[in-house]
Amino acid sequence: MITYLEAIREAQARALRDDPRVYIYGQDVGQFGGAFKATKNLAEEFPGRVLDAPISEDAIIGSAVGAALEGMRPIVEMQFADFSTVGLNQIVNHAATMFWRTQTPCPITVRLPSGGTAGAGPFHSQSMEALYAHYPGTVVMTPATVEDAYSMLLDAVAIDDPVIFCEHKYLYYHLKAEALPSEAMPVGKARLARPGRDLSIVTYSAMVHEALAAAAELSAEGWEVEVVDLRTVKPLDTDTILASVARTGRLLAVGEAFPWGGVTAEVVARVASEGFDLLDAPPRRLNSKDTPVPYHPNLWGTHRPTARTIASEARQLLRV
Amino acid sequence: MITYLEAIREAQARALRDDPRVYIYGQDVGQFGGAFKATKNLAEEFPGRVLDAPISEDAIIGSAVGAALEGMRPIVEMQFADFSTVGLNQIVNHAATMFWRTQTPCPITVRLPSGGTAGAGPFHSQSMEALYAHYPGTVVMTPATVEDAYSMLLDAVAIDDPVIFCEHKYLYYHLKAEALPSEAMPVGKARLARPGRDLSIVTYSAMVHEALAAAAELSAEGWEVEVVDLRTVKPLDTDTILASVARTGRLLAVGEAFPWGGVTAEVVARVASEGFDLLDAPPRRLNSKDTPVPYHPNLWGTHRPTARTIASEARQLLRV
Amino acid sequence: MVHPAEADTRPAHSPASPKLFLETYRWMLLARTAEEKIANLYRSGKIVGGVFLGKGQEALSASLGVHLKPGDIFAPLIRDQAGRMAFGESLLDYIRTYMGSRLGPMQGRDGNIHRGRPREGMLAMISHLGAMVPTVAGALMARRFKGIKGCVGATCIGDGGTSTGAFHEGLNLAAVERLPLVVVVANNQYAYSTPNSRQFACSDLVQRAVGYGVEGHSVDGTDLADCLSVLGHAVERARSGHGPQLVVASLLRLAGHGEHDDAHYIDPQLRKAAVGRDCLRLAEDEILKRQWAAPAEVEAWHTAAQSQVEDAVASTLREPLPDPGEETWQALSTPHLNEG
Amino acid sequence: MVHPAEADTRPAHSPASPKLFLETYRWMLLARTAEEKIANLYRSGKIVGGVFLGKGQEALSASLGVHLKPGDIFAPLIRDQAGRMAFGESLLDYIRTYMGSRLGPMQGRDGNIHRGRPREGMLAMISHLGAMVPTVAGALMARRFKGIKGCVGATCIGDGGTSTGAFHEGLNLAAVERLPLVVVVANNQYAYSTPNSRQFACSDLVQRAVGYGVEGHSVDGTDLADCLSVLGHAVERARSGHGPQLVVASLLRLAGHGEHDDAHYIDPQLRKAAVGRDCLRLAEDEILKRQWAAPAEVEAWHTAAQSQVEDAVASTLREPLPDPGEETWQALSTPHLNEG
Ligand SMILES: Cc1ncc(C[n+]2csc(CCOP(=O)(O)OP(=O)(O)O)c2C)c(N)n1
Ligand SMILES: Cc1ncc(C[n+]2csc(CCOP(=O)(O)OP(=O)(O)O)c2C)c(N)n1
Ligand SMILES: [Mg+2]
Ligand SMILES: [Mg+2]
Repeated sequence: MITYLEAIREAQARALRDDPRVYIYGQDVGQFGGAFKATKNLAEEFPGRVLDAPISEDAIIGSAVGAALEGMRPIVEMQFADFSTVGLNQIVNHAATMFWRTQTPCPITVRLPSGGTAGAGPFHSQSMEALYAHYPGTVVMTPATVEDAYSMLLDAVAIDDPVIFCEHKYLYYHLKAEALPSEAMPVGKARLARPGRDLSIVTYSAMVHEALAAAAELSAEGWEVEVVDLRTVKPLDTDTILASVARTGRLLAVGEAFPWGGVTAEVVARVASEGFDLLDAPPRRLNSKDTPVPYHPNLWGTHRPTARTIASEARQLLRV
Repeated sequence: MITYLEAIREAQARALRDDPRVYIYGQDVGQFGGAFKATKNLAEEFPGRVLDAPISEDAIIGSAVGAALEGMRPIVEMQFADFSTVGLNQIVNHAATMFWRTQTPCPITVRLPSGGTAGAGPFHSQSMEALYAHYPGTVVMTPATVEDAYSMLLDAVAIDDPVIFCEHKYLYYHLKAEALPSEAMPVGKARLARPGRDLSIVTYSAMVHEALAAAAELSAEGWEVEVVDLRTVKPLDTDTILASVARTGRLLAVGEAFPWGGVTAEVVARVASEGFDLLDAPPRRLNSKDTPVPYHPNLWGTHRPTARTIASEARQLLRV
Repeated sequence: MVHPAEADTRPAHSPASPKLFLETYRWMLLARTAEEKIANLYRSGKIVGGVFLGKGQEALSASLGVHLKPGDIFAPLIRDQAGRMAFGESLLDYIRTYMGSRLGPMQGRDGNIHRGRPREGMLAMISHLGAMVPTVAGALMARRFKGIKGCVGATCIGDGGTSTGAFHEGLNLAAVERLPLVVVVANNQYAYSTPNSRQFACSDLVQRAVGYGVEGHSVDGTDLADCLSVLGHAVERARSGHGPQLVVASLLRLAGHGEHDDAHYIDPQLRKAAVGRDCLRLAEDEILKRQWAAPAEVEAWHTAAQSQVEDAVASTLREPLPDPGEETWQALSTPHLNEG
Repeated sequence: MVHPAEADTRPAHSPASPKLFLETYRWMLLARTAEEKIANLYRSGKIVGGVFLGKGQEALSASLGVHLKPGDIFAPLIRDQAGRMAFGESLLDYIRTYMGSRLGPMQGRDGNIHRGRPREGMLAMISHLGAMVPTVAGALMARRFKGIKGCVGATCIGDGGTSTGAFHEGLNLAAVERLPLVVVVANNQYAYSTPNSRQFACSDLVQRAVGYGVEGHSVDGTDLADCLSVLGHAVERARSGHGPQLVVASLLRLAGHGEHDDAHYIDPQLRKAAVGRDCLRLAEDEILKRQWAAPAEVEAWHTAAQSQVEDAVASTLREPLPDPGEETWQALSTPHLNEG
């Protein structure tokens, strides 16, 4: 059995092994193996290619941009996604504008340990995909499975453009698979995580599993709920979303991020404009509440969507 | 006649005059009066209360947070909205979380000279409202008129919460009014900029004027297009938007910002979920293109929505 | 040791009085005792989230706290339990926040070290390192605007935190404004697992003072007497109008980065070196050696601290936990501007 | 003047040869001539957007440029026209970018000073000050990974830019990695309208070097001989493995912040002081005084520069402007991952 976290480690090991242009840079990623052990033993296996960085997110990303221009393929680990606010400028204004401005690709991968876990609080729980997806010039990945964590990280390193890789901390240990995948879906394609006919839940990252649990619950009630795992939120696979809504006529977009804007707004807006006639009922959204992510599990459990709240939202939508 | 820019200056003068807790901090805002002259003569009129800051956006905002905690009402000017990426962390993670975490209000006003002008290029043209609105804990204002520039800035200073004040550089000199307003709409309420019955264009900031021009053009063709000026994009006045769509049955959301996520996605998503049955046709969005804002006017004119492209989008929607 | 940025600092500073030494020692002791209790609770699964200790850094932190006065501003960081208490944070605030009590200052919305009471001059740190430096500077600008004189603002940071842009921008801004800001750098040789050699390249962080045009001070963070005297001096310099003060302490973190961490990466040589001595033990030895208190008295202080902590934990255990149904879920203080 | 961070810098550095002096002078002259032309075009409304000149800073900038070699990396800033040319940027790249020609390196997508050819080691600055410092550091890390030795990376920044977090983080990172990075600070006394006194509080920015553990150098930015010798030395130190070099030049911007700005805020005393001298004029005087060239020859160089510039402008005027219909509107290099 291999965990989501181990898959991320393995993908990095393979990238380092297969491509001499790859190196890893971030706080405590070296000897220590990273705050979450996503780079465990990599410093020993690949001497000189897995380097501890100072507490300087802006400079970490800035240096990766420079190295990418010189033909390297840096993988940068932010210790928590939340700290990438301090490196955001180099991502959105430098890495993401590079190709368009200079026709020079900027292949950096920024790993963001994302999302909430119990007791992590406002500054170690954020889901920042919307910020990076809003700016032109990045690919934003949000893997929900062990297989995708592995193969999409390899894709991220291979792509000639800046990739924001939002890996979910809740899935690190909770999610296990039998083995690493030998093949993968193309980048930018969403996945049908569960087929259905009554309602489409479109979601990504950890919420895929909450949605699947909700679908299982609803299936006991006789509803067949389809779950679409977006995999990348930019580009967004509108075709797959529309095909699903064409089958079900009902859309519930679910995300763990804050409610204003973001993935669920984009999904609903696209379906409303491009697939209006497919909808048999008003589309719905379920996001976190509009406050910082609470520390205490009692609050956190209510702040983010869960299988229970997704199921209840779905039930209401199914009744329309 | 008073310009949009002068209105901003006057609002600051009045805030300084009426409230000893107000001070202004930002690069070149002192003797020099600011890069755009929005603080012209204020340093002389209010000695010691209009201070030049070092090139340190993070520290500028951070210091405003500290001063707000001590009961001051700082107005901070970013030289261009685009540079606020470097101060974003202090806005979204410090100012915006303060009240919820500590029950202590954090009344700072961050002025962001926003939006595109000819020849300004990728780093002096951005519209960043979506980034700040996505995070809980801020009010995001996007005034479109001289009157609103004045009264909303006074509101911003008066509100006990962090306000991101997105003032549009294109309107600075282009927009003039007879006089400063003596009364104003409440914060958080959208305005009917032009009544109509065939289609609602929901927009904000400089795009209000492009939309009005488009509406005028369409009126010559016999269409009555309603234009809603959002005024604040967070909170978003869903009621007014829905009331408009209830009248017209057709929605076109227009924004100058990048296409993924953002205000137009939020507007369309809300109308689709809360006003689905009001819609007689699929809602549409018009945003900038998904590249950095181009420098050359030939490109810039195509990158952002204009009266022409809005009118053409509206025509298509009216024909459905 | 004083490194004048320009010229005019005072030649020397006076040793702390036995009274102050003992008072500070007792804050150190209370902090250590409370932290050990929280660490125990953590090990028995009673704390959700991380636990971060200031073990080994109490002399430095408490010495800062005792030199601050009511009306001063303090933005402590991760390892400032002792300084918080010395400045006036209640033991209950500490226990309640770690245990998630709804009655704590953070009401379960935030936890562990992320707590404060801004209205009482005790700022609530955000995690992003360096962020509190400009914030305290701004609070001091506010005091100046309001015409309040003689106050000081202090904040703490680690060797790792000095690499942040926020630290640089904040200290520079404070220097330009010549604010009464004291920035205390606890150089505990590591930032999480990262040693100084991967964090900065100067031979001593105090060398940065001159580049900011502020006064710099070095201090032995394991030695309470030195901490009291240097911090006392630095706070006094700030208070008397000599602008920002940068204090750099040498010490070692005598715990993991958090209680999940066994700190195996710490160089054993450092543990054995002077920098690795336990400041609390040293202070206690000093007290006994100088006969400022009898062994039984010291023992009684330990017991008193212990029961104070046990009482606080016991009463907190009876308190309600946060209830999502009673939570306002409102991020803005202006009620009608909240969405959803 | 050399400020060793630790100990082992070389005692002195050799004066520039007449040949190098003349070569550098001619780059200065070409830059000045080209900038005057662009300023004229701006005044007659032929340039869209801002125009930013390096007038008064040519000696410093060109001295850096001539000491860089093909294969080195250069991230110039706002006022580095002379250094760009000396490093190898073509006059046409300059003119085309300012005039928005579709054939320029930025194709009208970006303009004025925001240009470069990263594949040729000439990075294209973004506006956010400080951002290029870590970027060049990263490019040098790449060189090290690839086993390339003997190269140098250089970047320029203003007095104001030193207040950014990016500058601090980038220089510190470079110091930790001991990269061959040269950071040239042009202290032209103002950041836009903001004087040094509102920007930093140290008496000289070169004092920051020791705090980063890098070698620091002061230079008179108005004096070409000094610039050549100090920059030559600093570049050589970086190239030969002595880690990052911080060069701080004193000079004055002899133009507005941009051509829209009359720079009325500049202290008249500074204009009259040594720092306000025109480096180009001084260099020319020196050439004539030392008889390294005859007046007629210098005159001919002026004429040559003039016609070179006129030719470039004339040919650029015949070039196509950007056409939105032919623009790809794709921000990603991977075609199928672009949206919309
Ligand atoms: C901007 C930022 N980046 C990363 C982190 C994650 N982080 C938390 S503590 C820590 C190490 C801090 O080291 P130091 O400043 O030396 O303090 P110490 O823990 O040694 O007391 C890191 C990297 C953070 N909190 N903020
Ligand atoms: C992070 C950031 N904030 C603000 C600006 C706006 N800005 C452009 S140039 C400038 C002044 C720069 O001064 P200095 O660094 O001394 O360079 P100089 O213009 O004097 O050459 C400012 C504030 C910017 N480019 N980047
Ligand atoms: Mg440390
Ligand atoms: Mg300058």
